Amino acid sequence: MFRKILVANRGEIAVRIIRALREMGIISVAVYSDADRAALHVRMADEAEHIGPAPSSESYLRIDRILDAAARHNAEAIHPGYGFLSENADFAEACEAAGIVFIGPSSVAIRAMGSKTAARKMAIGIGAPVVPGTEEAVVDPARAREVAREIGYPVLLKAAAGGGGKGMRRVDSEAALEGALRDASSEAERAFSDSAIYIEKLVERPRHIEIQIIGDKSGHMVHLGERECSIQRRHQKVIEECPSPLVAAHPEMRTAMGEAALRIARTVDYYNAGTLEFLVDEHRQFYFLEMNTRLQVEHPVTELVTGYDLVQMQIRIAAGEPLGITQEDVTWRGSAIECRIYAEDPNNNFMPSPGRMHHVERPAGPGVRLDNGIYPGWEVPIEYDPLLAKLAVWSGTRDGAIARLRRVLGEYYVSGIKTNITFFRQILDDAEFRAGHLHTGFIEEFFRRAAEPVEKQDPQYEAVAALAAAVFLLDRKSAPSSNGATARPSRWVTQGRMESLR
Amino acid sequence: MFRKILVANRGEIAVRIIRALREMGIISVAVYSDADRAALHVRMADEAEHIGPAPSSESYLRIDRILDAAARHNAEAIHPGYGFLSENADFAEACEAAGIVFIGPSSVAIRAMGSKTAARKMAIGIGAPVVPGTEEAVVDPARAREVAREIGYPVLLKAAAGGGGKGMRRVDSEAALEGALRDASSEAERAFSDSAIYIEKLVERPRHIEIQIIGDKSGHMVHLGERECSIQRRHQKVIEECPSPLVAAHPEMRTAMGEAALRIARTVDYYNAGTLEFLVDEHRQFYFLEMNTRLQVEHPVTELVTGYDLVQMQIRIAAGEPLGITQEDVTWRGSAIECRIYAEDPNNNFMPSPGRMHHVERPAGPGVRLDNGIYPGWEVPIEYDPLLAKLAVWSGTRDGAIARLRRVLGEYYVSGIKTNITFFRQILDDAEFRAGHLHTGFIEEFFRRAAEPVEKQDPQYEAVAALAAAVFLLDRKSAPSSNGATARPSRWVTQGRMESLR
Amino acid sequence: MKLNVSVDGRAGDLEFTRDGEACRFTYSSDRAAPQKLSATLVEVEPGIYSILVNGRSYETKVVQGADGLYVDIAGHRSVVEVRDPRALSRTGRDGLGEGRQIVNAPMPGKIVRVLVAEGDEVEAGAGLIVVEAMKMQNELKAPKAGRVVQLSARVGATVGMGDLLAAIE
Amino acid sequence: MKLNVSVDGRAGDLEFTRDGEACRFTYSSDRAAPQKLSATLVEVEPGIYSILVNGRSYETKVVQGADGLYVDIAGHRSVVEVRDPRALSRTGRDGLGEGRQIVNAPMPGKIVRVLVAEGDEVEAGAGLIVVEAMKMQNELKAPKAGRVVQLSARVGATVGMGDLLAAIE
Repeated sequence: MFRKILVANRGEIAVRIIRALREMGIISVAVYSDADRAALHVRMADEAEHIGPAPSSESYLRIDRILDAAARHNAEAIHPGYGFLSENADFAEACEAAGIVFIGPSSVAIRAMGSKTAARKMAIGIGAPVVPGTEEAVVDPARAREVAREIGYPVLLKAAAGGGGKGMRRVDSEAALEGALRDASSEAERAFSDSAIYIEKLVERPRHIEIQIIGDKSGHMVHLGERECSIQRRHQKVIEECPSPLVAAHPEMRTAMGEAALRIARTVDYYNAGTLEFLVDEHRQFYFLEMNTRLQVEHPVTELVTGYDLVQMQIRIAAGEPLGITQEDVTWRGSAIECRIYAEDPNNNFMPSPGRMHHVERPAGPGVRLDNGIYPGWEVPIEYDPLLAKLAVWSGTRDGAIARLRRVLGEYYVSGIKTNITFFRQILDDAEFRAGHLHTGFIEEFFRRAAEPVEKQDPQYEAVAALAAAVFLLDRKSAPSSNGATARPSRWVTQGRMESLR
Repeated sequence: MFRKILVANRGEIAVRIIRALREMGIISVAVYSDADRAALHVRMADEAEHIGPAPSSESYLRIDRILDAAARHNAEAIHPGYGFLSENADFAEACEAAGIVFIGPSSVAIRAMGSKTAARKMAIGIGAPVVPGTEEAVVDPARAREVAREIGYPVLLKAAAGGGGKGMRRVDSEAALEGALRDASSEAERAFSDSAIYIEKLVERPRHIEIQIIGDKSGHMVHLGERECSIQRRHQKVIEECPSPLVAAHPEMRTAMGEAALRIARTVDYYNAGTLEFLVDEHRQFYFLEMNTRLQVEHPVTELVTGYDLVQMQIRIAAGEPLGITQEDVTWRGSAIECRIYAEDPNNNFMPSPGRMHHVERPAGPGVRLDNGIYPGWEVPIEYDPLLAKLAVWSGTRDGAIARLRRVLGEYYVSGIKTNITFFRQILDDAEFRAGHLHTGFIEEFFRRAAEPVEKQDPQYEAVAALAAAVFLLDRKSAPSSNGATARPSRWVTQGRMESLR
Repeated sequence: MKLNVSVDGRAGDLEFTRDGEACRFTYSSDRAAPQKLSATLVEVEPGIYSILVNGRSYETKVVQGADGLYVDIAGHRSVVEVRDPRALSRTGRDGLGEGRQIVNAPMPGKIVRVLVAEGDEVEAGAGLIVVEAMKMQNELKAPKAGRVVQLSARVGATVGMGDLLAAIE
Repeated sequence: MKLNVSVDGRAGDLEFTRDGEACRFTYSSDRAAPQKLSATLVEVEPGIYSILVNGRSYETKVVQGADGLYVDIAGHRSVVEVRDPRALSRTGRDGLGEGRQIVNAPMPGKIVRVLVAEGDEVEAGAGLIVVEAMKMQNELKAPKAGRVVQLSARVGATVGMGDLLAAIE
């Protein structure tokens, strides 16, 4: 087993990997940019190395600096987490060349699956169903118009190297195409240093269901079942579950999708952890979308239901150990749901809300798992994803999990910045969500549905809120007028003035 | 199902019950003494009622005041938690009389099992093995001497109404008997308002293994397997596991003890949750000790391994719902270990260390469960048990759970008061513990074994600690001399003086 | 103590007295009839109050937000402004130039594109500036039709929340 | 900056300079040879320092304890005293009366029994007073053989940590 491993990432996933390393008795090395000297992953690691300025292109995406750090600390392996260099074949290759083990699949497999277009070809090759679209990247706007016209609107623009909704745009009409293409490719360029975009047919009201697989270097591979990630905003997952309510009602789907996933993975002699994403339409037909050749953000729900520790398995496999389990060993118990806690304002189109958090109260009690990347006093940097933490729950049933998640979201409190915590509670109360009627357009529809949130609110809230606010100001010996002042004059100030004129 | 339930307890267990009620959509009513107005259970409950001064005899043990509170808030049921009135048959009876559901067994069953001597008789009656000792309480010192002489030293004094090691004393010689008897009965009087003490043969190096049972009001009952609670200090459990390493190695024991437990419980038509405690000697013979007719402090390890929520089951059963599971449905997955975090000083005979905690850092990440009763700024009252929280972990294997528990204890930090957190890490590193060689005298032996803790410590710790301390003092602009001053003059001050004389 | 208050934009009157943990208070607003209430109030953690009002327990969290005090009770947030009537006179006039509309940075970030030039005529909703933060690009649109009379945004510049980027008249 | 320090009772010398996050320091003690070290130090939370010393990360937690500063690193606690040599003169004389031994309350609690009377002769280790806290009774024993010359403990009284309960001479 390895003596020391470098974690080439930041935030909650770096922390989660460091925790796994500590449990395995392996020394952890963190890397950090100028913006992250005081970040939690640096505080928790055994060792740490500075790798450059805040922009990820100058730090977390710099292969040379990360390999230097690994060499300086004599790290024997590198865990890339997700995002950043995790799906960069050149990085995996550079590690291999430097004699450092890359914790993930071979660079060959990454390259083969790294481009969505190539992955599609491969899937088509073995007869796996895919969504109609271009086989290669489209740069020229004129060509894009052509393609889109023949596929028919609405279409979806996607970064070939993409993931997490970066460089992704829905386009409903030709008029919007060029602007969307420009934004998408520049976003892709920034996120993945690769601006290639391709175009595909947009499946209406699809579910996003993915299959987790894991295999060792001698070809033993199993699937750990599905995750449903249909609840998305800006094409990015925010709530994930295992099992999928649809699959729970139709167990044969797990077997079918699991086998399809393993077949596709085998075409590239895949090893270590990977995820195959599928779209599922309203007739329960599934279409292969892409393969993520790395650990998935939402891996905790699979861990909670199967009982396996994916990160520790990844490390053991990378060290050459056998997988040690067969498909028959894998069982699924109960139901897990995860929320991605972001520093953002759900009521303002999920606008990022960076800043310093003053107070953080964490949920506890039965069935809670918190993968956190923050602490009280930490300031969320503007340079990176605003993911603060992942909050997951487990319970014997999906209803139990929903009730538990509601409870723990109520206990979770982060002051000083806006978060989507309250927003999640509203979704959990939604009848459609409770019924398991999910699709990737769920949130947009939810906002239309819940335009006027009918809160049956305790009438005393208003009085108590007023009292607490008054006491807060008086105890802090600060003039209410200044504290009460607002950026722009509120309806209330106007009222106040009028009253004072009487 | 109930609309509103009163929680007749405080601290972490009150919080844990309130969490269950919230998940079930039931309104929670907390009760509190003068010492607990700002306690976490009052903060978290939907409603709260003051029930008297700090001493529990004037508040949490006052049946009349608790029933008044229940009436004032229209609570339909009462959950007693553990300790306090949880095993008080008069209380259960009073609830029944007041038309309030007592969440637990019938008052008849409590009374039958409440006195250890009566319970012994019952077990003997159905041929279950018990430890030799008195069948009735002993008050008169002379009679005690007699009994002890015929049983033979060492003997154990136990509060008939007791639990949690309160009013319990090991006596090795006649000389120590009278003093021990006096202390034990006065402690028992205080803790249970019942000074009755009885005497039994002390089994050397026994394991404490208990069986969790749960049944509904129509007689359906199952056991949820064992918990090993052999790691004790002052006769009080501090580490509990499921499964027991001994039973894991000898699975037939789980069946045998489980069946014995169910047979004993059936003699009193038991329903709701209960625990039957056994001593297991070095030949794997088990002896029935006593039955706890309530929820057990260490119930979380059973929940983690079986996947059931015992508190929610208790409430559903109390509401008259069927158990809904059969013995065949019960499965055990992986391994769970719990530590009881106390405000105490392990290096000073576990002396309680009450006081205000300034900073609290909670562990997170995979496989952690924290049942907490505290928060930063909370002052541990001197009137009650110094249990701050229960920290439990789950993993696929016992080794994995030990590694995980080490990790999370490292993340857990409570400043301002002494705790046993570091002590637990030392025990987890102990070869005997890792090998699963457990017995109730483990901690005493551990201290003898680990007289000189051989820490292979980072040589830089000393330098870094000195630097941090200096920066702390300077940044707070406080004269080092005063801050460095000590209660009594340390060896160092003397050295300092000598140096200054040179 | 008598205070003018607004909760989520609704004006209300709060009158209260304190004696240690004990509080007596009356609150009335256009949608809440005056209610005399007595409570015990403890600040259990900085900005966090445990408030018991006739048997009900309210864990109340208060923090200074951009547009007033954010008060969280059971996961429900109210924005509260408090003003001492006697202080009303002290209010400055913070009206905006009527015809002119300001475009502020909605968040800290980096300006990646400026789509207009000073003096341009723009339609309401036309894209003006693209700000990127946390790898997400947000196009700021014209609040009204008119001329860009001011444009302080420069490509590549880092801006703070609320910074003035442009003005339309 | 030059300071006399003691870590877990061992004397040492600390010399250091600070420039923002950057620190250069030398530490030497009877069991640690002088080592010149450079570090970056950030107080990430009150009393919690993230200290990086040539590539190693030390999460260091400091709090004022009864007998010095408690410094926690990776779950290991050291008790540290810091003294500025120039301040040495300021130390008062805090010796104890030689023959007399004090019995302090080891914790806050309630006195439930007093087993001796003023003037009694007691053996070393004899039980003097029983204090109860958190439902646990702790018998305080005589630190030495001698006469009880002072006895301030009264049954039923509540005492604070360190309160003087008795003196033996």
